[in-house]
Amino acid sequence: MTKKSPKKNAAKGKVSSPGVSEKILLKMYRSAYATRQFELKCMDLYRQGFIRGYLHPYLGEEAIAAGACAAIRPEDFIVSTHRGHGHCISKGADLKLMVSEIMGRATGYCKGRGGSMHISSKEDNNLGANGIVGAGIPIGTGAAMGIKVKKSKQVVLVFFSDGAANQGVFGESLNFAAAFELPVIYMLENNHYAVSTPVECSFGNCDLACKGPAYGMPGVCVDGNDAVEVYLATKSAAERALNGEGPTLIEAKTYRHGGHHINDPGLYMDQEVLAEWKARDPLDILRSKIKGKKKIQEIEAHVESELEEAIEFAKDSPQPSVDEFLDSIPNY
Amino acid sequence: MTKKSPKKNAAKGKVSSPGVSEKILLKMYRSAYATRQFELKCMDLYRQGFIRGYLHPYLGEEAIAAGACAAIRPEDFIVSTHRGHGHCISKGADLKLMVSEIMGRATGYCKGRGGSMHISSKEDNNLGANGIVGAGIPIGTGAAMGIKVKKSKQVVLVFFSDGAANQGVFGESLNFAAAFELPVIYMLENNHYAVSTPVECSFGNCDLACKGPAYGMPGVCVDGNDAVEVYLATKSAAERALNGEGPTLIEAKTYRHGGHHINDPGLYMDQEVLAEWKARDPLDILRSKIKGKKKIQEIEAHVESELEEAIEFAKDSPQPSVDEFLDSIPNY
Amino acid sequence: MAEMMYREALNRALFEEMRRDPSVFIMGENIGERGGSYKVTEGLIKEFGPERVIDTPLAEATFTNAAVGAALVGTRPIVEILFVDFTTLPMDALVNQAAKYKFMSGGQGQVPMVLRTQGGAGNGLAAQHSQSLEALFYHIPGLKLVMPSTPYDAYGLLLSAIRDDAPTIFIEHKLLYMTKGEVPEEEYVVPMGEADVKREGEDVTLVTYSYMTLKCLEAAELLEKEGISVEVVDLRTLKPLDEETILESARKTGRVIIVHEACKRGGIGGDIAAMIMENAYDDLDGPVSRVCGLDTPVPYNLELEKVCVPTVEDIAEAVIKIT
Amino acid sequence: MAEMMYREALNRALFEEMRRDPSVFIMGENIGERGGSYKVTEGLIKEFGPERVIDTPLAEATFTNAAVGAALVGTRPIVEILFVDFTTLPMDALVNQAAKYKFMSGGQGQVPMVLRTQGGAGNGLAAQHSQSLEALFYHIPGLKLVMPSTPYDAYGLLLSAIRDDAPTIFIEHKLLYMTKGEVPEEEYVVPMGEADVKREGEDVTLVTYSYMTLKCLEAAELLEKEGISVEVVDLRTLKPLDEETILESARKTGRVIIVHEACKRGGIGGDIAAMIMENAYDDLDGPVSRVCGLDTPVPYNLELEKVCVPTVEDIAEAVIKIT
Ligand SMILES: Cc1ncc(C[n+]2csc(CCOP(=O)(O)OP(=O)(O)O)c2C)c(N)n1
Ligand SMILES: Cc1ncc(C[n+]2csc(CCOP(=O)(O)OP(=O)(O)O)c2C)c(N)n1
Ligand SMILES: [Mg+2]
Ligand SMILES: [Mg+2]
Repeated sequence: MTKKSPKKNAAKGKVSSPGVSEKILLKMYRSAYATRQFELKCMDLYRQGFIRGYLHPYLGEEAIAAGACAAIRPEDFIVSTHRGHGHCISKGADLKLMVSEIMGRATGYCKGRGGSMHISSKEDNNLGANGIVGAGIPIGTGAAMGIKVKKSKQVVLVFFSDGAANQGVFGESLNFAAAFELPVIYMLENNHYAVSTPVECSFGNCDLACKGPAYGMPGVCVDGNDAVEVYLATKSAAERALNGEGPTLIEAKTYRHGGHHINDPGLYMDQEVLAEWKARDPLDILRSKIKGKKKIQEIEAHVESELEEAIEFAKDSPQPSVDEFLDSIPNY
Repeated sequence: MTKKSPKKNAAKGKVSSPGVSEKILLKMYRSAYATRQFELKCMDLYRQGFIRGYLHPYLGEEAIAAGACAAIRPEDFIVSTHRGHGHCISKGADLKLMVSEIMGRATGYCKGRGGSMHISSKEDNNLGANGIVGAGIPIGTGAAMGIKVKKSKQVVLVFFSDGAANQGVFGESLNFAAAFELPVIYMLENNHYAVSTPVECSFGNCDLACKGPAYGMPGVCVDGNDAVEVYLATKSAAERALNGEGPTLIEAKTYRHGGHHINDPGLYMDQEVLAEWKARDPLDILRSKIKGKKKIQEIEAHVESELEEAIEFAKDSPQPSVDEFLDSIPNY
Repeated sequence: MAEMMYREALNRALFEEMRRDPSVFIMGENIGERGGSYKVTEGLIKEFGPERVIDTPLAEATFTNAAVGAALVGTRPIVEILFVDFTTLPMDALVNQAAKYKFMSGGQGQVPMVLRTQGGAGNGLAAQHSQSLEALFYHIPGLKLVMPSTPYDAYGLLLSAIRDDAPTIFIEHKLLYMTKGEVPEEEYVVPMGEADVKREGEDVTLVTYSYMTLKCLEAAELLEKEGISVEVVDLRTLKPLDEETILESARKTGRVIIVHEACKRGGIGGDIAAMIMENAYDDLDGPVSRVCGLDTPVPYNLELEKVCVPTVEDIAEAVIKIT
Repeated sequence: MAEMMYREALNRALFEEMRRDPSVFIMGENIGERGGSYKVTEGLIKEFGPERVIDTPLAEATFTNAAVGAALVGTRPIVEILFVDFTTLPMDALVNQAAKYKFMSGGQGQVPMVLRTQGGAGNGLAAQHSQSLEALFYHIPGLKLVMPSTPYDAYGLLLSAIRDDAPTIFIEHKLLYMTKGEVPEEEYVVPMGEADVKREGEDVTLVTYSYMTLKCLEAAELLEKEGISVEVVDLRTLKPLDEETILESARKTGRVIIVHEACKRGGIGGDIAAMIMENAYDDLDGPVSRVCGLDTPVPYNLELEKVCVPTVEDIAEAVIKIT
């Protein structure tokens, strides 16, 4: 089991990492910045009444999706979670269709039927978010089994967090994937909380990466606030998978910047620890590694206008037709 | 993680083990011998048509139940499996009520409603066998939680086999018990098969004891054909549990002496390996450690007559009354 | 009499029962300091401590099975499953373990546990957080099933459920938590298996339960103005089912509509309709009909969500159609 | 036409579909070398290898969810769950994932998987291996549900199910595996959603499916001798339900009994009875009645087990009672 201390690695993050090109850094930055802005805008939209239901911001965790998705290819699959906007954006989703979906409009990815908790994007090979915590793990495992049956050269990247790692399907899936050497990467976003329950209270052993070896695969622990670390770990896991060597468990340590969902103030969180994590903002860390500061500004400006456009598009989009909906209900 | 090679330990089994009294050895022998004879008689009864449904003999695995149950007290609980006769007998069950139950008679432990796969014995604190592979693990875990709530000084000993260790509730339960430091002992009877599927095919990592530490508890591997090894490991796990130090996982390696159930010839089993294991018969190993050979004969004779009596009793027992059954169906 | 919210009535029942009986304890996700997503367990941990108010890891199958085990050794566990949609995860604990233990053991043991959960649509929570799945438990022998519609019933039935020796599924409705009603200050129990005629009427019987009771009462109010007298039978307990009260009302009015939010196909409405037909056919003026949820997953969009669930207008229309 | 056993017909369907479509594969416990507990998958591994005939670890929740994932990436997985009793374990995969994916994704994706399983009492296997749980799936929108009674239907419907793009629950009956029937040698498909009138009659309609079809046909035979002409409608597919054929028969005979082995309370019989009442009330000569399994877990003892399930005599008596 490879295990790294996140803090230590974070320190060396000042210089551009070997093996990660400026192009990749910028790509990751685009994802992370778009996610950050997307979440902030969605929280506004929620408060303005444009969004209903549950909204789980990915604020503070952006580096994980940005880094991991940059390490796989368009033809590779991801499986997402209830906190899934970052995954969706980083895998290449169209912000217009995303905002529309989260606003429940007919033009959204899921025609307004899914919402934030069920967003998926077929054209990006994003198999979707899930409202059942943990369910994505075996679904992603099965996608990898399907790939093996089809003999296509693809990888599945499964996102989930520490709470999901309490579910039985976590152990079952790791075992299943190891037994069949499936091309799957388990990206455990350890944000230290499942709603208000801290990892220390819900695990008998808080070293989550060590479950990898116990089930027959490498378990790697990285700094989840450092997109480069996540990228490199994912890259080598993807190579392993494509080489038919089987699955990898990656634990990426991070922290939510707020409560569990938009209406949760998260007062139970240790404010000191939170401040420490916020001081290590994944966007800052990534920015510090990018040489072309002008490129950063360009990306930011582009994301902002893209997002504004997306929100306009969504607001102008129609509600789904009730009649069409009623007509579409099948007889089973 | 303590890990011992079963073969190596088996070799030293010739001398009486330190810390295990002759009394305990005899007690274990009684359990193991009674189980052996019970299974052989039940197989006869099955073939004669007295028993229906599934019958999963515990032949070859007797030392595990015998050793483990000798290490706990009457007030401690056990949770059993579909292959549960050995657990039931070793925990002190009345053979009359057992045979009656397996023959479906009104006088059986469960009034003929449970049968072999659901036998339980409240007076012995045997919470019962289970037809759902793996289900006993969380039930036993919960019994330990109940004990903690009641603040009573008891231990729960949960039997299950390798197949059950594939189920999600295995990982969930270990984690749960470790997180709450529950007084529970997980006795993993690794008989190397789940029906016809060998352990090597169903696990990504065949070192099953190592799942203990991964979930936050000791993982011990013992020779399951040596009752003394099982006894000693269980004894110290029970002490740990009673001291409030939490759960232990014990992997006891063993091998079925035949197919999965009475109608399964088990042809898929490696006949050479099977012969090796049969050569290390748990009863022989235990006998070799007992000084009083005459005591052995007494026990055997006593068990045989007890069993004969039990079979007579069961055969003379009435079928459950259909009318009583119909009257007893509640309105929910 | 004090007016209190449904969720407060539940909270009070938990406090009182945990005080009365030290073998009662509760397990669930974020029910401790956080008091549960719907605040039903608020304050419990302060009084009873983390030994009896247990924030579990996110592992529904195990902590529900754990309740079975704990019940078998003499405690009375309450389990909270945040959404009835998630009871799919501990389904084995409910269907194959809790429901069957007493039977399979020939009566040697019993499983006095309560599974509290919450269902229904109405908050834009989409397909996996808006279901009404009571029919699944209704079909499994050995489980009691309670779905109260008022604070009064919620309190009295939760007391009953906790004291009952059978495993009981207790389903709350997310739109009921903030509704208010009178609750006597002294302790009382609402026995399981007794329906409550929430409104008497002569022309049509509405048989319903849980949140739809409120909709039926609203519809009855409306219909009164049109000169139609509607009786509303709130089942409160689905198992045991109070067939007597249902049949009595059916015989009186001769016209029955079953109203529930759950999908129509395979919902308990069919079962009750068939039961009424089998027992009171000659007293009926026409077929028993059903006003139920649409047979579809619940969509996220609020407008679409609305049409999936019976409205007051749907109910009133159905009544008018048969009178 | 060849005569073959039900299990052989299923086996042949699997062989043919796996030959025809390389994206079809099968997962389950001990289905490889061992050929499955009921021999339905016998020989498959020899032809298709362990890549497409996968002996899974004992983890039903994961391998069923895995089928969902595999279906989403373009394969057509078949999952075998040894007993329908164990579908409690992958219940989430079925109810919240497979059934809802197409809907929740707004039609972006679909889940063309088949879950084959087996249910029913009759072998002394007791409470956790003898259930009939189809009502659970019947209630969940998005799942198709098939329960064939003959080798002919089993083959033709399994082909349909595998080719269908909706997730399909395919429930066999343990007492049917060894029954024999004619099966044409050339490939054919039985479309889902079409009931089959297995016997025509004038006086009473029996609506049934799966193993109970055989019992109903036996009862009809007996009753013919008494001068009662019984029509037996074998639903074959429960979802989509062939309401038309049911109603046509109901209108013709005016007397309907629903017969199923599953527990009566909350079984699909109530739903069908209510549907008939709602649609053909005026054509009926009396209430639709139900002959169903007792509302109890199935006991181990064979004599007790027998009384839990409708017998030919029970069915015949019920017919005589209404004629
Ligand atoms: C099976 C299930 N149980 C409970 C919930 C309610 N719930 C939603 S999110 C959540 C916490 C999840 O924690 P984690 O997996 O760590 O994800 P995070 O929110 O930290 O991203 C819970 C308990 C759920 N949606 N599904
Ligand atoms: C949940 C579940 N899945 C499948 C089965 C069918 N089955 C009965 S015993 C068994 C094998 C169990 O293997 P293991 O846990 O190793 O126990 P052993 O038979 O070796 O004692 C299987 C698959 C079952 N009873 N329950
Ligand atoms: Mg988390
Ligand atoms: Mg085994």
